[in-house]
Amino acid sequence: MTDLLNQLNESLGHVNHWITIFLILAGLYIVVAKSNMIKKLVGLSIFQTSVYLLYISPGKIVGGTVPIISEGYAVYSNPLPHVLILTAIVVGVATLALGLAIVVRIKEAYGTIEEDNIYAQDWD
Amino acid sequence: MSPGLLIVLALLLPTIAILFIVLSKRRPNLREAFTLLFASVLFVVVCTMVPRVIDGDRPSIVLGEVMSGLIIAFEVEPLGMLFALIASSLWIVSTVYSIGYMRGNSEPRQTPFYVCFAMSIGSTMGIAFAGNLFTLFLFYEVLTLSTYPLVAHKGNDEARAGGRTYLGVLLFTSVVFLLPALVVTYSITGTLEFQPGGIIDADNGPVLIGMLSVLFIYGIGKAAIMPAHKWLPAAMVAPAPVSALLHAVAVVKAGVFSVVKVIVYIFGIDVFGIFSSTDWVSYVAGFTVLAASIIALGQDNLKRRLAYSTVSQLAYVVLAAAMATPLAIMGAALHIVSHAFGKITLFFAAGSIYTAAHKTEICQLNGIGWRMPITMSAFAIGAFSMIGLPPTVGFLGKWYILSAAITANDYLVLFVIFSSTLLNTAYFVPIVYSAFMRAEDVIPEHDHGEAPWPVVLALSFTASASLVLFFFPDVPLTLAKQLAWG
Amino acid sequence: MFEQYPVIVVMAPLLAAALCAVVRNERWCWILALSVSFTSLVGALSMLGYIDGEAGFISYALGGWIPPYGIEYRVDTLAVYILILVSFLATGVLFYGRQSVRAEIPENLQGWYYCMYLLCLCGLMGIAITGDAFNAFVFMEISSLSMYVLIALGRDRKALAAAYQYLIMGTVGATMYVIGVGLLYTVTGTLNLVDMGERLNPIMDTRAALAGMAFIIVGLSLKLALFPMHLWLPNAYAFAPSVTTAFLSATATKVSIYLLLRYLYSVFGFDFVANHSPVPAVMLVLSLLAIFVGSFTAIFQENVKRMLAYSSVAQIGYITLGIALANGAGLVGGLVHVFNHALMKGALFMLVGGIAFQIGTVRIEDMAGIGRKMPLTMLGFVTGALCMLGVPGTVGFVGKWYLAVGAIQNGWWWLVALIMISSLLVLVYMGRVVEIAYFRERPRGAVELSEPPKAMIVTSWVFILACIYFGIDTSFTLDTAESAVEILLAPKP
Amino acid sequence: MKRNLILRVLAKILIPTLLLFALYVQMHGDFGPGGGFQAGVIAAAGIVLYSLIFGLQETQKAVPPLLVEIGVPLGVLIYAGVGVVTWILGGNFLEYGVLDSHDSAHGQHLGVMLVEMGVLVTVFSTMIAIFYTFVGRGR
Amino acid sequence: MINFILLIFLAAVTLGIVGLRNLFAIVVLSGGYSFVMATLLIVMDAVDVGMTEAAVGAGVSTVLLLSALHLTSTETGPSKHSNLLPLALVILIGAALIYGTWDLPMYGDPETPVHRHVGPYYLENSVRQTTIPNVVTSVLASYRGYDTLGETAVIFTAGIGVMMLLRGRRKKSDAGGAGQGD
Repeated sequence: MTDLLNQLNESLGHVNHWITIFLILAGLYIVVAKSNMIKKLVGLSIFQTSVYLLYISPGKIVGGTVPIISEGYAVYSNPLPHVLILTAIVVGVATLALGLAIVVRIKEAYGTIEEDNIYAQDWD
Repeated sequence: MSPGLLIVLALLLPTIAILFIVLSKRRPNLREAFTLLFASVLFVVVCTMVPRVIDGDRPSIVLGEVMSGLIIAFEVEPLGMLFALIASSLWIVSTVYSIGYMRGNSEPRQTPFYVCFAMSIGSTMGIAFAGNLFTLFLFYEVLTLSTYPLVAHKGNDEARAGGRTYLGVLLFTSVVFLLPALVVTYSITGTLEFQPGGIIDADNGPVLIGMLSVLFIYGIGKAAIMPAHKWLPAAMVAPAPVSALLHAVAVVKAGVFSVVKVIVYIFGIDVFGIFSSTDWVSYVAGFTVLAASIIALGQDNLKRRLAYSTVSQLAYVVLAAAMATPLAIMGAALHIVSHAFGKITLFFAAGSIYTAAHKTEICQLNGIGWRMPITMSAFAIGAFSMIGLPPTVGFLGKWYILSAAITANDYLVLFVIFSSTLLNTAYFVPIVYSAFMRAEDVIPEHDHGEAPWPVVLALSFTASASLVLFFFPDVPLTLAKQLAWG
Repeated sequence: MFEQYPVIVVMAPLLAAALCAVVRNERWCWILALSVSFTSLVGALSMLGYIDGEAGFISYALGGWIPPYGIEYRVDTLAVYILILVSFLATGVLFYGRQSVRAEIPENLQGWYYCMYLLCLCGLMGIAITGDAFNAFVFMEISSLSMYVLIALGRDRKALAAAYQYLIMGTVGATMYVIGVGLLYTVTGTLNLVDMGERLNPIMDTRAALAGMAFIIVGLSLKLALFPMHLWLPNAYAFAPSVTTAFLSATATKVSIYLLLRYLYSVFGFDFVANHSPVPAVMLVLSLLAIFVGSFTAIFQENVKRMLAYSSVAQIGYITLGIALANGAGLVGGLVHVFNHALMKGALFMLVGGIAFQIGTVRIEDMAGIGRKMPLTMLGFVTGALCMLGVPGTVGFVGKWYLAVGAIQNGWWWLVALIMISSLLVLVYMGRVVEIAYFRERPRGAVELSEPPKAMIVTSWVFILACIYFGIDTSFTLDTAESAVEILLAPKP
Repeated sequence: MKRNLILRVLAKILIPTLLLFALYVQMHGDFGPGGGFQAGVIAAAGIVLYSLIFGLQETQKAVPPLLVEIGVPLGVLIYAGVGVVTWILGGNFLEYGVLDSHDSAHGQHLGVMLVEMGVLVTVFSTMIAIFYTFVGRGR
Repeated sequence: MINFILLIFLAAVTLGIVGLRNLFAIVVLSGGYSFVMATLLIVMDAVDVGMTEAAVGAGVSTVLLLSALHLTSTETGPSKHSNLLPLALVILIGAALIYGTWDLPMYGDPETPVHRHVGPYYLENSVRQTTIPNVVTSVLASYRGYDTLGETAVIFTAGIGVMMLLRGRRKKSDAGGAGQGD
């Protein structure tokens, strides 16, 4: 049963990548195309979050298990990507917090958080 | 005192002068005294080098290496010696002159004026003694930058526009042509040293050498080969002493000087002579000579006419240098000398007229000769020297160029010389004639005589110099010979 | 003790930053910041001495775990060159900036301002010194986040918009970098740059490696404001507080350039990048665009800081041009220009900061006639302008010369011409400011002016003089750059 | 909201549990999933919940802002401090092995616990600080 | 298999976020996104990461976003400029990514460099060298402890930064002073 799943998984290997890529692009698209500053930030965090998959999925070993050493298990997934992504998540949320703070200030200074209107106000 | 130190001293003196000038800015007399003092000391220092150089010794000093191959080094060779002599001697004279002029016209901001003046003399020394292209380029740029304030000195719109053209043209040419020329020369020869016989050997082929000649001739915008001459008339907004020293001597001579140096010590006259790909130089130069003279003919503003005559006379030197025969090179060197003395006299005269009579146009000059006899006779001498009549030093230069042209039976040059001589006569003699022979058409409201005495003193000195040098040309001649035949 | 220098130069700022956050007293924070950045400078310099003497590089195993299992600090000539540059400018700007900070930053935030400044310094140093791909990302984020704050503190509300713009573009860039590192990690299994380089060597032409390279280059180009990814830079520099601008303009982009060079030559390998990849061609086009578009836009600026910012875009173009030339001379030119441009721009922005301090604005129009009111400042500005112009005997000349020589080596005559012409554009926009400052009269009833505070003038002039000094005695910059280039071009094992 | 008994009681039960769980996550991080960061976030979540129900003043009485502001850099100081200590003890920066002269593995463990503590402090205080700031800006 | 389904979920949620105009809904969705992502990560054996993602993405981020919304506005205006250029850019990058990931090792393949080179070292030595069975923790705090220090510094930066931005001047920052003149 499991190896059947695994075969399916393998065949889906590329598809997984593609969906991941789709997520990344969707996030990026929000960042580039949308004008609302908060929505941009949401897009940004989706963009970042999706990248995590790019790291985690190669770290997975079929039949492997959580990288916590204990009797009865021989195969573990690679812990290194997990560590990197932990760091990345933290960086992501830090960026989000800072971005939101700036947006709040912008709202106070300009009365709007639509990029278009802001540039309309200050830059021709 | 070792020759190397002498060179350094020659470079330092103007700099120290700046210091003293600034310190004594509150006390004009003291300030100008300092300028005079340092000018004369500089002249003495330069003179002490002359016998050495004539004995065939080449004082030199290396100050350090900026980058691999780009060395700041100085070496005194005949032409540089000659140039330094002219510049330093004329600095004294023109200082005397400026004292009279600046006070006579109560010009503003005199201290900056003297400072920049000293600075530009310093850089001129640097150019004269430069031992390699890089050093020459360095001081060439410094000269441009330090003369810009002098040109824009008046500060009104006209002066600012003039200054912009001046800076624009000179920097553009030097950065877009001269600097690449350096880069190319460096990358094909690995050095920028001035060496007798040149450093570029003929097997670089006509194309490359022709291209280099373009980069150099137009890179040295101070030589004012058309169409790069635009800056020279523009610079005439400057006060007369500036036009006199800088645009009859220091700056323009720095230009032709560099051209001659490049042809003699970078290309080497043999290499430059071989290929027909460098002939264009003589064509353009010849054209400039005639065209400039014709334009000069049309100018009524005295200083502008002088400016265009300068353009044509500079092209003369380039023309001679481009013939690339020893005789011609000698002619070029001598012409540099003669033109320096002649033209500065003319500018002095123009300034003196402006100071005394506030006249700038030629048509106003009828009969002025009897009010200012010394000025106008000096003007006459200068004019004759320009035309090349004996007994003025102008004759020597022309004579050698002429004989060079004859021996090389180069008919183009012959034609240019003859017709330009006629043109010179045509645009100088009438001035002298009307100044003495015509009667004043209007009696000026304020009855003026000569300009202040320092002015008169200065211009009579330069005028007589152009006579004296005709009878005692030993020093210039020997130096020029050494330059041409090594 | 000495072995610890690599970590000291990075950790000292971090610890000091934490202390600043506790202390919060403007005076003490300033003293702390100044002394610490000076310490880093000393550390960096002494490492330079060590490297010249000994093995050629220092490898420091953080946590005592031998690379590639632990994070490695790898200090070679190139790294130390950047470390010196960053810490030197940080120190100089701090010494310069106290009054300016007092004037431009709200009272209760000044202590924290220095805290942020130190964090930024820490981040930049960390990027320059680390030998680990992901560690570089972490410190990149430290520096970036602190930069966003440092910029957003500008007095003008435009500063906020600029900071937001920078935050978005910067984060996108960083994430692209992470994607690239991820791809490279998947095919090599390591994060240590040296190790990665060795393992990539055989498989450099695989798709994953190529894509990884592409993403890293794009991500870093966003960070270093390579045209057309420079959009964040002008506003960020123009509206940030003077001190921020002076510091960032001189250091931030330079460090990203350093990282890019590291990847291009130490990881991907010079031979591959130069001969089997489109990088030089693309770089060439973008650099030239950067140079000309940047300079032309600079000509039409009303705001002198914005003008200088656009000129920075152009100058970065010169540096990347060195990469595009892909030969020894070109790279040396680029690297030397990294240092020299930092000096020039630092000095110029300091002087402009001084002007802003006095006349309260940075509009070029408002600078009319200040030439006589603040002669020292403007004289410095003129000298700086001459450096930018590349007059021989100034730092500006050195880089240009090498770039030109490099271009000739490739036989690109036209490029020489372009380089020279572009340098004249500097004359146009700088000349405009100078003319207004000297030949325009100060408007009637304008406030009486004097020179800015001594500390500002002195420091700016130290930098200006440095611009002259390093233009005449180029031994330090050139030797370092040349040996750095040797390291970069050394064939990989 | 303030007089809603059920919520208050629920909170009284829930919040301590959350904090305990945070503590568990912190301590158990070496054996199971978790560590300073997660613990910090969870604990912060507890405080946030508290303030949602009992209001900001109450919360700031319990967790004074000044303390929080000190906490933010404190964690970094702890973490980097450990590094400095290891280096004073003659190891490299963050080489925990030297913390225990006899058994480097044990030293490692100790070091990890310490730095996780640092992470906890910074994360917790930062989260609270940011929360306070945002909410404080509103009124 | 499972993760395939989860990925489809994620895609759907993302599309929703792209389309929606109401920020409140967007924030809630992004919270949901994080939850699904967390599950996915746990499926891939990344328990710690999953846990963190849940706590941060679904917890902290959401709280932050909501409090920001409370301070700004909850509706996005219509975006004026065309979406063609962004689309083109995004597609370009997508192409690069697909190109790059094409010959990446299959999902879960144990023979990849990732599983040969550095990773195993930790798995083999963690317990012996640090007595810590949770290798993620030991790598995080010890082998790559320096990264974690940096990460703490990042949080620190963000914390101070937010406080600087929002505790400073209140309300309208004067549009004057340095930087005037565009």
